Amino acid sequence: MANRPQILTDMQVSFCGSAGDGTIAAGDIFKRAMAEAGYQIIAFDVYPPEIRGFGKCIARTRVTFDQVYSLKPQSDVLLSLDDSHAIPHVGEVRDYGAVIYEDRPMATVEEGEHMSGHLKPAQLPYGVSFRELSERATSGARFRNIVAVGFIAGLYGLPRDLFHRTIGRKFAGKPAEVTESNIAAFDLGYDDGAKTFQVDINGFGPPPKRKKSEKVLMMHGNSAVARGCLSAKIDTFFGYPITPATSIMEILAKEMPKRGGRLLQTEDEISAVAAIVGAGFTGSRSATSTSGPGLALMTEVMGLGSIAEVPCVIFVSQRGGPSTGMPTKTEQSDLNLAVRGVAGDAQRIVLAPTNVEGCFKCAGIAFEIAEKYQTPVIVLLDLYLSNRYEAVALPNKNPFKLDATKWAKKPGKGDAYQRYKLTPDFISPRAIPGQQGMQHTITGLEHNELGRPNDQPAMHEAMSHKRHEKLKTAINYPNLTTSKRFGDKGRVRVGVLSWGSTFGECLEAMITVRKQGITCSAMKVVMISPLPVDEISRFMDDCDVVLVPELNYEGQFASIVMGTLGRPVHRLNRVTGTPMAVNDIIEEIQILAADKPKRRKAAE
Amino acid sequence: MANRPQILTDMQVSFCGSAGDGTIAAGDIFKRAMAEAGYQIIAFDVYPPEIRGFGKCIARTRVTFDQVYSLKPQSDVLLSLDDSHAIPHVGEVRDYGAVIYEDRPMATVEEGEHMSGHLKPAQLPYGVSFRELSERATSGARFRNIVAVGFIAGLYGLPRDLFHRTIGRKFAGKPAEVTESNIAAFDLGYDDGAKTFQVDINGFGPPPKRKKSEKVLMMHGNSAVARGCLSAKIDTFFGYPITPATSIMEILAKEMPKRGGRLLQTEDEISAVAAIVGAGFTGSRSATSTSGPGLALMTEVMGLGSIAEVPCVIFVSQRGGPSTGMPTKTEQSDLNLAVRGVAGDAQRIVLAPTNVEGCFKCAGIAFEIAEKYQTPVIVLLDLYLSNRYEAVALPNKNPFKLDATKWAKKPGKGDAYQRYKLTPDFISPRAIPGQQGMQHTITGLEHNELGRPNDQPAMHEAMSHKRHEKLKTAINYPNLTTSKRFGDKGRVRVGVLSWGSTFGECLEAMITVRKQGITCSAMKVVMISPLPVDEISRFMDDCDVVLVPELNYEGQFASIVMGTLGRPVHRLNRVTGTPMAVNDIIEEIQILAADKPKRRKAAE
Amino acid sequence: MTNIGAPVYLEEKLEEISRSGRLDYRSKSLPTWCPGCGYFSIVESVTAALNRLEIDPCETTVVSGIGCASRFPFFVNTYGVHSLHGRALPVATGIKVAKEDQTVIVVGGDGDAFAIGGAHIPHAARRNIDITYILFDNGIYGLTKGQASPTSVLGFKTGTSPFGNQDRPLNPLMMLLSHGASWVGQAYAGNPGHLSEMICQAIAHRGFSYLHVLSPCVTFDKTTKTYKNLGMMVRGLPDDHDQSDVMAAMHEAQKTEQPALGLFYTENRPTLGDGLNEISRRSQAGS
Amino acid sequence: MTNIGAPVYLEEKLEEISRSGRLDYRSKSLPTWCPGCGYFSIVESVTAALNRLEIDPCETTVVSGIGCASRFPFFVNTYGVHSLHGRALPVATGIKVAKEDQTVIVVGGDGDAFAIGGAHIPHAARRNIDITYILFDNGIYGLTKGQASPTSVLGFKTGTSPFGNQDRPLNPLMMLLSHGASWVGQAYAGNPGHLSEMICQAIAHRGFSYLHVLSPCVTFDKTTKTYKNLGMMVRGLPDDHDQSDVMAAMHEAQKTEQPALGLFYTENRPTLGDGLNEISRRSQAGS
Ligand SMILES: Cc1ncc(C[n+]2csc(CCOP(=O)(O)OP(=O)(O)O)c2C)c(N)n1
Ligand SMILES: Cc1ncc(C[n+]2csc(CCOP(=O)(O)OP(=O)(O)O)c2C)c(N)n1
Ligand code: SF4
Ligand code: SF4
Ligand SMILES: [Mg+2]
Ligand SMILES: [Mg+2]
Repeated sequence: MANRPQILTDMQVSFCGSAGDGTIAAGDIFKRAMAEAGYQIIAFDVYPPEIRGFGKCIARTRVTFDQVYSLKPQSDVLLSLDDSHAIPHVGEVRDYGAVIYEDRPMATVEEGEHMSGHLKPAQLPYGVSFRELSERATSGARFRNIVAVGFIAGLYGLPRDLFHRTIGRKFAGKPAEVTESNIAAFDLGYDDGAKTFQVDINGFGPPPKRKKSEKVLMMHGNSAVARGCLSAKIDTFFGYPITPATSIMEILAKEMPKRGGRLLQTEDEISAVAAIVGAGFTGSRSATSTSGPGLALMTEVMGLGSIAEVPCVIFVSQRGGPSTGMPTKTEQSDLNLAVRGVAGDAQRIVLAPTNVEGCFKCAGIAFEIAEKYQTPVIVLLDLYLSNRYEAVALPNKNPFKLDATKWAKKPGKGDAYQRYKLTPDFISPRAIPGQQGMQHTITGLEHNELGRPNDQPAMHEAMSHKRHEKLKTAINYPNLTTSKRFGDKGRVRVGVLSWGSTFGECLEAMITVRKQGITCSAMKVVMISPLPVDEISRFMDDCDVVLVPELNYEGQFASIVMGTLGRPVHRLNRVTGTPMAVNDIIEEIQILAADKPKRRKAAE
Repeated sequence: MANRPQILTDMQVSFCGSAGDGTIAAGDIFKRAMAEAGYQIIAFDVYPPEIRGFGKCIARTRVTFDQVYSLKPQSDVLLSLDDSHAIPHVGEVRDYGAVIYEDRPMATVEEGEHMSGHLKPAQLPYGVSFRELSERATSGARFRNIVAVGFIAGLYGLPRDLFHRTIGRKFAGKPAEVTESNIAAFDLGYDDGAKTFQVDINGFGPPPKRKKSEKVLMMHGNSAVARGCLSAKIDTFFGYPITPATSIMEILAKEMPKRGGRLLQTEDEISAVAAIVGAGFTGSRSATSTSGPGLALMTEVMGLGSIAEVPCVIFVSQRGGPSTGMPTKTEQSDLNLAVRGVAGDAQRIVLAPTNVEGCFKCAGIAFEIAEKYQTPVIVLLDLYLSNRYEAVALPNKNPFKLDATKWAKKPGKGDAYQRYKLTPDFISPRAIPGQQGMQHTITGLEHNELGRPNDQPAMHEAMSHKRHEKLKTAINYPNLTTSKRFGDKGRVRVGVLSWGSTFGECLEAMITVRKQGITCSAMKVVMISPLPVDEISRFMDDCDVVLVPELNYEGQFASIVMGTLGRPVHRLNRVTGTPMAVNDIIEEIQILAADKPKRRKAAE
Repeated sequence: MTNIGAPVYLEEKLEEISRSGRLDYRSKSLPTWCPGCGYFSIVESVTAALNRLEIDPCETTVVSGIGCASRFPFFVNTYGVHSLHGRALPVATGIKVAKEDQTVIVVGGDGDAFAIGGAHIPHAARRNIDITYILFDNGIYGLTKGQASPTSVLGFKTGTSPFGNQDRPLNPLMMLLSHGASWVGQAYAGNPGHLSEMICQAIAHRGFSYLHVLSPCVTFDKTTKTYKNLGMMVRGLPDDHDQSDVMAAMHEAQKTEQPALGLFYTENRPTLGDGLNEISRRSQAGS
Repeated sequence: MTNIGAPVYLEEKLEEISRSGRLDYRSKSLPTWCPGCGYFSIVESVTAALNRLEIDPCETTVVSGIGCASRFPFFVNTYGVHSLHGRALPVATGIKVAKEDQTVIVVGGDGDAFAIGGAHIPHAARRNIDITYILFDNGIYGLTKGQASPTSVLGFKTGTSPFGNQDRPLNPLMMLLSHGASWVGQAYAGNPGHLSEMICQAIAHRGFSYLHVLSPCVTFDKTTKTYKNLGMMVRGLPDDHDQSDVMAAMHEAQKTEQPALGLFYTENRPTLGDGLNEISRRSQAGS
């Protein structure tokens, strides 16, 4: 009983069922209502790979008072809409947590296939008649999922009208009966939950108050990217659908035309990236979005963007690879391709946000950086981040610069405009079609300052130097945190160096081990290329050992860090297709902390 | 006078002129005659990027008694067919070397534009009337280049009939007058050269005798690749033209049909690589060839080859990058793309031969390895190696295994064939279309042992492990030298770690600095991926400092080594579009050798 | 021909099928398509055709790209390649060039073929490679949950065209005829008898055969290419249609409002394999 | 029309040109093509057309891929993108969508267009994007020194077809007509007067215009599409040819033995820009 909390301030609910059960929809209503109330939210759904079919769906939502960075390894509530899918997940419910299941399933259930037989001793069982309640409310079993949401709300004494509003909004476009049936089902569930034995006796505390200067919105990574684009006043978008990036394009398809922007679905990814290079050449703020397979097709054109020095933005949401791989699973294994997948010496700018708010920021800043440094910029997400919901506080004022270009002056009479002028800051003043007297041709051939083909040694050396030095200066771009250290200052036993969506789990792990007395810091690296070498070096100087947890097999970020700095790190790699377990990181830190300070052959 | 050699045993001749002058043809006759005589040859031509036009051509040939590994930084003879192009190259002629030029140019030459005004004091000038001699022989100026070859042959007292034979063979298909005119022009040049002041008084020594068990042939890297393919009994080839890889395909287009092979020019590089994956699936020995831009397009399909475990071979000849870059210049900058340019965790086998003989071997072995490990194999050349001529001793017996496949047995009744069976050696026994009862579908989705889509964590972990471990075992493939150390044994002051065409220059540099008293070894790495980690580690353990010279800006191989081993190396990078100067490597070794033994911040 | 029957599902015909021997051509994996998807009748027709033509499963390779349609190879018991989005044709080209005696069938969706795979079709057609291409046209991207495809009708609202598709759809039959395909036909998933017959003919044709199959996506298209709409639109080719007249074929292919089912055009000419053999012959003859 | 003149080079016309104002459209880089290459007359005609249509050089962008033909943008004084092999059309699409008021001209070779770039043409045509595509057809890969192209004739011996090309050439005009291009014409580099006229019309057309220009490669094709052969083959379109009849256009396009010069087909229909504007309008109207 010692473990049992008095007031719950951090609740994680998992809905689990098959695709036809409305599992995801139930999770959606729950998280929207809680976000609306003002709580912090992190939520992530897991789908089956088939369109239809009866694969397993899990919708997990964590609701907290203060900001947290990842889902918890253990949920407080597991709600099963289909026991055959949910039984394997019983183990992830904490002691004295609730397991809620159908009491009176339609068909007779085989021995051992009913949830009640699988609960662990300290878990609290709640058998509920979802089907019967649904039928009572609406004369059909279709609303079992809504009954379930109602039951949880009742169980925790959450405000009924909050949910009514959310349900109303969700079905706003539909006939009034739809909303009514849903509310009826919700209420029956609620009543049932409210009158049962209360799981956390003091209930769930009230949400924190908000600042007036921000709008708090619940959204997933892809919608945050779309919002970032809109805030940065994106002009054109060209894309080709691919999981898990498609929703970026689908949101923009709805929103851009309203603001005068133009979006075109192209015939493939090669055309999409070629079109943004064309658009970028004209001064348009242009972007595309894709996943690993599409990025593989884009590498040739991105090389053109680098040498021709054209601003454009590529959003990449990674999924399980290689090849078609695991389209509905998460992974961080397209990093090599993003950073090094290009013919010739063409360094790229690659940004990797670590949470949903970061998706918004990186998306907007990407346009600034692309313009300022005249180069393609990749913003690298993954399925976990693309689909993960968080309550994000957006600034009321647009935080992005709407023009970051260094413009050229019209050349004097008789002088030609030099598109690739060699300058002290390595950036050549720009001109775009329509400007008089500045006509020029950009090219993928090595060229002189005028842009004419030129393959002389000194010219290629000078231009290679320019292109690389230019990007290095991007590390100091004023409006962007390219890396940041958290946790203990000064010398530490273990340093966790992390990127992308996995950083949330690293942060949670770091916080936990510090409580256990291990000195530890975690550094997130947002600019993966060019790498903020100095900051990382200083961080590594402070750490006895450095751990790099990543969701890929090869330790791709670890190799990039070692390849750039020539110093060893420890790899921690998982390829389960799911977010990294915080406990795995904690364990690895504990092992490293217990080990002798000097471990030489660390690189393997 | 001290420097002047008594018998010349190592002669380097450079022909220089514009594209219309027959510069390359002159070099070609010279090197063929000398190879025919039995000398060792290294030759490399530099072309202008335009089809026509009047850009500079240089044809350099080094003729030696014993094997050497690169061109010399200084030529013994510079023959100018166009002074405006050749004057900048006077500096690369050694003291007491010969500079041969047109004595009576057609047009009056401006002050300062005639070669005679640019010679250095110790160089020996030979003004010759190429044009007049050509006109005398053939009543036209077209044969100036042949007169020039004759002059050099006469000057050095080389056998006249040797050249007559070579000329005869070169024009074998043409009308008899063509050969006659060329021989007449040659003879007039020869007579003129023979009666002039002799540059190296004791002439050029006779060639070494040959072993009977080998054929010595002069060929360039691309033709060696084609020969390797033919020896390995290539079945199918699919390709798309691109400089500098096209000649591989053009040679095979002539030779494969004679042997029952099939070659198809596809609509692009994506189709080419997709077709070799299709062909490889059927058990066909199949290959394609391309350069950086084409390789960029191939990355998606190559990822399919990796996960679907299909054998196929991709020859890549690198040129100056990024993007269209410098199509007629050499560079080693597609390494990142070859090794890391793929979506997801898909390691590849990448072989990089270091000389023309190596091109033959790697080409043939690539088919064995692809079959044995069921995976795409990249063989990485560059323009320098593709176009460089060497006299190569080919074994009379075919050195390649014609079947390296681990075949499956027909499954028992009721059992299904498991295409991706997990086995102790990580290789799944193979079956191919046409075999009864072994039907299966290969896929780019993650799959179970049967090849059915499966994205469960344990399956993806097992299959990722299988695919990576399988490749690691390739490092020990019996018939292939994946790395090799040369020079001093045991502890050395400086180690040179090198790959690809640049290794020849590294070897020359290593030999030179050892004569200067610096302990030094050079290691060539032929298998770039997976990296022979143990050998490289041991080598690095022996070296105070390790230098990695490469023809790219970023130090791509250096990063791969550091990224894999977590140990620092020194980079030496050149992006001139030309082979690396041996002197640059020597200088760098000298600096490193003179420095304090421990240099910590070496990685930059 | 105007009397288009209702869709037919496997279950109903199980008895008949197991007697016929067709089941040898079915794999143990059941199709994962949505119930009612037009694709079920295509897999049924392909296995029936292979059975009727007595082609050994091990002598057949089915190649696909990516999409709902492209899941097809998993559901038949032949050799198969589930390749990449848009790349089925070049993979199949490699297979056929390497192993002339395999029966090679390519299947895939409208997006796979005419969007990302568009560069490959003209070349398969002009080379007259001896493979059968069965195109599943549902006018939408099914697998990625409903975006416009190159054959989506004007005005169609989808995830990427929320205000209605503005890009005029391509006319695949016209295109294939203009590329020089040597066998061009059209069928409808809602008319499985005719479909089956066409698939048989297409496989039997020596050279590149292109069969366009209209097939509703019941999940993401509730308004345009539905069974109801297509059923009312399709018709037969005119009785006097001359299958050797390419201009006549184009004339019929123009009428997209009333798609005609049947064989539009066929001709006999040397295949890619014939051409490659000719090259071998010449090379060995010394020229 | 049967009276095709000799090729005309810049030098000869220098006097006339400098008076005309055309030179403002020429860059300071002289073409690097082989002397006698058909491409010289195309650059001359394009500058003349821009001059005649009074389009400001700074309001024009010329986009190309890679190849001899694709060197073109360096030789004119407009904005230009010398992009990648096969990618000129999608780059141009980006430019036009982003900046509707630019005059966008795409140039490139037969390989660039119909081999590696083949996926893009149908979509530019069906969307009716308002750009002009001038295709330089020499039936060979020039820049890579002579390999077969998708328009190489049967039997042509090249570096990659040493025993004679066995792949039937594509028929670009048929293809473009089948894709729904709204302006399709053909010209010949050896008839610069007519070429110039056609380029003018193509640029003036509102929508996607495709001009196929037959142009000899004097260096790598000494036997098939030479000035001599082409000069004897080309003819005019019949006097009564109806430019609004797509079937008539196809009928003429079939006669590849006697390529017709002139405007095969033209229609007026909404452009891609019109469609995008319509979407904006609807979205702002709230549906
Ligand atoms: C390179 C690449 N781009 C995009 C995708 C995502 N994708 C998978 S299937 C598909 C379209 C499917 O449409 P269609 O070909 O018509 O087949 P259907 O699903 O309708 O049968 C797309 C865009 C992918 N897998 N690979
Ligand atoms: C991706 C890629 N593949 C191949 C090449 C090599 N390449 C350059 S131009 C060309 C073909 C040129 O032929 P065409 O388009 O007909 O133009 P032409 O030179 O005849 O004017 C090829 C294959 C390339 N630059 N990029
Ligand atoms: S989504 Fe459409 S095409 Fe895909 S299986 Fe379902 S009904 Fe068929
Ligand atoms: S190679 Fe042919 S196409 Fe290229 S410039 Fe020369 S003549 Fe013209
Ligand atoms: Mg479809
Ligand atoms: Mg061409």
